[in-house]
Amino acid sequence: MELHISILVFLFIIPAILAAICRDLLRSVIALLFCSLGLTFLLFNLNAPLAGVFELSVGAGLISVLFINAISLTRPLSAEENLARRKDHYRRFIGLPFIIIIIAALLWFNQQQIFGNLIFKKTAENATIGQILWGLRGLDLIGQIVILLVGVYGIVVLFKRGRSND
Amino acid sequence: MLLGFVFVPLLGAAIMPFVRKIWAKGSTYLSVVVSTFLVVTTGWIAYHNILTQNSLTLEQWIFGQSIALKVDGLSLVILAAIGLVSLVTAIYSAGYSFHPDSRPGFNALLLLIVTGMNGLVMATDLFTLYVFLEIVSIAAYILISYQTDEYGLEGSFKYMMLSAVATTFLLLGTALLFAVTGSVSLTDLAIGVKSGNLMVQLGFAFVMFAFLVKAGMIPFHAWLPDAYTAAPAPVSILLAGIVTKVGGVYTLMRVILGVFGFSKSFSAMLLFIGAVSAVFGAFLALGQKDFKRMLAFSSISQIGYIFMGFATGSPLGLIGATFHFFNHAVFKSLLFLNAGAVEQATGTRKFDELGGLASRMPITGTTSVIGILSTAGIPPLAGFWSKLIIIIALWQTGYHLYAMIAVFASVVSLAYLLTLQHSVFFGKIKEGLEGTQEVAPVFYWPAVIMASVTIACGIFFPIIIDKLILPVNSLFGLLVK
Amino acid sequence: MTNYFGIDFMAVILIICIGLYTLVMAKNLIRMLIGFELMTKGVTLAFISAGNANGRIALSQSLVITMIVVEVVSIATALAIVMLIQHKKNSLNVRSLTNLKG
Amino acid sequence: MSILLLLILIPALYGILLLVYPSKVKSFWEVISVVISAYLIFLVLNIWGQPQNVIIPWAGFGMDFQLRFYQFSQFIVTAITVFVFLGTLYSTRFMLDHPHNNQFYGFLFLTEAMAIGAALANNLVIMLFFWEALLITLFTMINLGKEKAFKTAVKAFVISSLGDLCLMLGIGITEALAKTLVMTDIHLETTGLGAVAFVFMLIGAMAKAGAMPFHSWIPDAAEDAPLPFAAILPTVISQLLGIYLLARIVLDFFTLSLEMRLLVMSIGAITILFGVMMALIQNDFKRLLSYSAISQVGYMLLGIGTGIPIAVAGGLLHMLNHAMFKSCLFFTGGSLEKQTGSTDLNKLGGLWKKLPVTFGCFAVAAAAASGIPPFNGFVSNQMIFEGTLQSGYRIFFVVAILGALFTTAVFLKLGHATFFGTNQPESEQSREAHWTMLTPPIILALGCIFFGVCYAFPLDYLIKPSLSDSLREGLALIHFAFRFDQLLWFTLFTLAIAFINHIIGVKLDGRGLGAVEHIRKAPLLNTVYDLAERRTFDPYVQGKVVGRYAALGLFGVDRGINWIYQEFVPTVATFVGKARRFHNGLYANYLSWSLGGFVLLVAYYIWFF
Repeated sequence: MELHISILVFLFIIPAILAAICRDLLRSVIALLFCSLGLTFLLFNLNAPLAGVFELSVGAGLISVLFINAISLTRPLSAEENLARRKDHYRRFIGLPFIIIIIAALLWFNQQQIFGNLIFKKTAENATIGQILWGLRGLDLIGQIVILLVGVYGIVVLFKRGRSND
Repeated sequence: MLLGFVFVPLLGAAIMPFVRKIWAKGSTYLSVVVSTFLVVTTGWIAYHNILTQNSLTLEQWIFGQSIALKVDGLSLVILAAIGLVSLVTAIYSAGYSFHPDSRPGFNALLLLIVTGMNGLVMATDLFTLYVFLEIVSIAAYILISYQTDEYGLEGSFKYMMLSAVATTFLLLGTALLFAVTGSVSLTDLAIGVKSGNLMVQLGFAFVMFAFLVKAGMIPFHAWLPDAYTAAPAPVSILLAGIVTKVGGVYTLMRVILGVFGFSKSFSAMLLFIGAVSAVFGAFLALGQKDFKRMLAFSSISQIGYIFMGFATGSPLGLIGATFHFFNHAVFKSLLFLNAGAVEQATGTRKFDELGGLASRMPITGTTSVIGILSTAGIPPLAGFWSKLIIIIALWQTGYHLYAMIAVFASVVSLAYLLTLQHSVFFGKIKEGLEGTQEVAPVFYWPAVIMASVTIACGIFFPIIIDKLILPVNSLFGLLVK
Repeated sequence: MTNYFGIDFMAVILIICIGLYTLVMAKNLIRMLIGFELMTKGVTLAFISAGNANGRIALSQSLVITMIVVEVVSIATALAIVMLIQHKKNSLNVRSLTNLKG
Repeated sequence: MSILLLLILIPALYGILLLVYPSKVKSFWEVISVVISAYLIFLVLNIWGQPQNVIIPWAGFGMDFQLRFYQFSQFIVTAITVFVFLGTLYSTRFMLDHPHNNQFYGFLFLTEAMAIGAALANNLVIMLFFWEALLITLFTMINLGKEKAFKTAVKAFVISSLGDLCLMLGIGITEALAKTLVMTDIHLETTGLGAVAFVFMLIGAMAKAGAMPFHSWIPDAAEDAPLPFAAILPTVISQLLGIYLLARIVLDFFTLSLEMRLLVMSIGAITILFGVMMALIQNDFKRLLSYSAISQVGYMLLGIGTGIPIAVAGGLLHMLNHAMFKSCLFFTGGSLEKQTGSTDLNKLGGLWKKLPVTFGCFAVAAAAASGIPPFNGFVSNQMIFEGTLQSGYRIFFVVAILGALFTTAVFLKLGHATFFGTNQPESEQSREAHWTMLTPPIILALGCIFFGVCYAFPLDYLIKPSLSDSLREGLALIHFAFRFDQLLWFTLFTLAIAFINHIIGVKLDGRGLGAVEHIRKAPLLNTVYDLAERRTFDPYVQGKVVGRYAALGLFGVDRGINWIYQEFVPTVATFVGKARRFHNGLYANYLSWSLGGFVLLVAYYIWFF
């Protein structure tokens, strides 16, 4: 079981590192997608199927589409620029894996001190997500409506202005 | 009743596209009407509650326990400030030269940001606080980049990415506290965090970090001058006047009062950060050459004051902090109104290119003098009283060094504000500005409103303290630690 | 039910470190947004593992759902702003965003 | 809403309305002003004799908004409203051509509001608030006058604010001693700190009333400020308030020791002599009147300072009488100024035929001022003389009598020079003034006669109720009348001497104006006068001289401050300019700061854990 979850965590972390390091943005986004998939498995494993599904459809699906859309709309680099930036990029990100490994090692060996004596207040819960979402977190739902309105108005306005400036 | 604070602006924003179809100019009127409604309702609640019961705490549940809203003395003061600043912003924006197509959008976003702030102020739950904080922040990013010019986009992007880090840590802290206590509502958290283990400490540090970034304290401040400077004039009024203060200062106050309580280590830390911000903010402002940028650094310095007063943890300190919050909202938006008017009239904000405008723009000049004197803390204007209360509170709680630092920062504030006044309004009129005229009434009336509020608050400060700010005191009953 | 909180939380810390590293080091604005997205994923995991640890998995799921919606809107807004920056400056380099300073 | 609040709010709001009125006001607003000021009189009379209190919680710490309407304050408030009404009526014509007459009316009504507030206040802080507000209106109203007015306004402001500062100190000490700010609850002894508090408050009251040595702005203001201001502000409203406060201090707040009484009386005596001697040599109608007003303040101080019932009553009665005849005199002076274009006595003369009504009013008021029976000044003068005799210090009686002698001489000179003698070419064309400018002096002159003949009326209905019980009992025993005793003969004798002196003077010099030249040239006096004309006795001028030396001493300090501005601030600014470079616009930079702060924050909390 311990091994099982460790593999899932690796499936989550490795794509994340790749997403940061990959020089090609498109590949980064695909790595992000895989990271999202890893997260989905983790969530399923943690008894949160609904959140997992949501993460899969929105986090992996919608956001990747948004990113790919944005990347395709922005100007691709020319060949020389590509070459010039490659070295620079790897020089900057080469440290990341090492730093991650060091932090991971530090956390792993101090696991007992940090997480060993945690006490959680166990609460028995017998409501479903639906009941909680509608019965207790109504203000959050209102917030979601408001934020969607903000997003819609904002993006519409920004793009209309962005175009009309030409 | 309280739901109106969220739903009325939300409805206003929702019908904005239809209003625009029917009546092109209606959008501005709609947002003016809605924000007037907010001001009036706040005033009515304050008046009503003072008359009927002595406590100002109002709680409301709708749909069973689905929606919980709570207003107490502190929230009421902030609600009043929100209504006031959004009102003047709405009036000011009526004259601002937006692209005609984007004016309804601006008003809709203004109403939505007000919705977000009102919800934020009345939230009883750390996660809801986050949701509304995000509403406010996203609307603010869009509004800053509203003119889609280079500066606006740049300021907006920096603000966004630093805020993103802050929200991440806010969520992380919330998750930690949630793990330990099993709930996210402020009252449950307050019971749960008493165990005081490492997770709680970490969660507290994360939440603190998030709010300090949102409030723009040194060294987390770097986004603030950029965002304030780059925003279009009406947005910078709103942003500097209320948005970042509600997003950072109020939330921090609420979390400390509602959940964590004051501890020695917390007070020492916040006092230190507050003092550093107050002094360095003032010094940094001293070297600025741009109207809005100087005001932005001044804002950092003033928030340092608010935090110093708050950090004392004494009733007097909290009163001072709340009052200074309100005053800051009023006089800082007043100064940004003036900055906007000067930019409107002359087309520049650089001190090198401005000078002697007082003779050409008498109303703007006069109101700016009032704003500056209030900021610097000159009696009998409102800023003086709140600063005085904060300094007294610092002295009484035994932080004598910090009290002296506060006085010192106040002197530096006076220096840079006089520099501002001197280089923009007084002295000889600069070449090329001879033809400058007073801006249109729609630009100076908001400034006149704010200036009279400042004067009135200064003169009637005992009544305000007695009726509006003192109820904050009742919060201290809730404090356990 | 085993308590995975420790190992999950280590993953959260790691992924947030990756995200922060990306934010500091990246030149490309879109890559910065990817870093931000990574941090959000870490937070999602933190919420669910917290809910798993204290037995309130339903509440934590409902929080995560709200959070994902909010984050989608913010990432969409951010992408819009990034694309407008690209449109104006013809560059996605964050080092070129230095008009505001001093 | 309480009528007391209305009394303050109506004139205040109306004053503000006039101030924001964009241009000079025309007849419509003037009529409204007159009506409002008359309405205020009506309001006061409406609640006449019904004591009432208003308490509105205000700042805490004992600073409540407390007003008290009772016998004493009602009579002060009535007087204020009546005089403002007369002043407004007078100004309708007089101020018609003034380019900023809206400001004049505005400040006049604000003054009225503040004066009523100060008189009604039952809390020292509230009183101080109104008192300070009066300082501002004083400054602005003087400023409306001629070109030199600004200098005078500054002078008035400085001197009055010095007095107010002392008052503030006195109130502070009083609060510390009495542990209350409510005026009715303060009862202190003048020993130790109490004496200090008393002296400070006394200075505050005297500065408002214009006694020596706080007098020197009044003549200048009378000359430079608009005349209705001179007619009702320094000589009437300020004096009413100052003497009111003085009476409260001396009679209510403090139980005076003998030394303090002597102090008050001495100041009064010096003021009498100095004021009247200075009045004697003035050659300007308004300056002369204001010096005379200063000297009359001395009588009130002397009367109240004795603490003997009849003299206290006399002092208060004299306050009222003086307000009447002095503003009447100023009004006639205003008519002269308006009709002849000048108030310089050298340019006036023989006007009684041309301005008969004005002359009549002048004659009555001047007679009242000189203490000639049966006018009102005579009654109060007699009461004060009687009191000084009873006090046992004959010297004060002598001074008072001397003062009366010279006062008579002054007014004989003034009347002679203005209305008799030869016509001067400058005033050939003058005619009688407009009726609005005649009505106020006529009313006041009639009042002078009425109060003189029926002197029992003001005494019974105004003065006696205002006094504390013990004083009232003392007063009840004295049934004042025209007793043909030594005192009356003495007074009449004095008056006779004054007349003889005048006749001799005119004989010697040949004109009315020169009637007192022989006194001016008297051996010892001429040196004193020369010094006085060089303003040696003006503390403001002397203060400026001292200030110059002090400034030299402060030069070093000033250099230091200058150094801060010239050297230190630019250095700091350069340093800050360097710091500005840290804000280089790079996002990564900013994020690293924040993360550094974050690490410190977390480390701090884990450390404390």
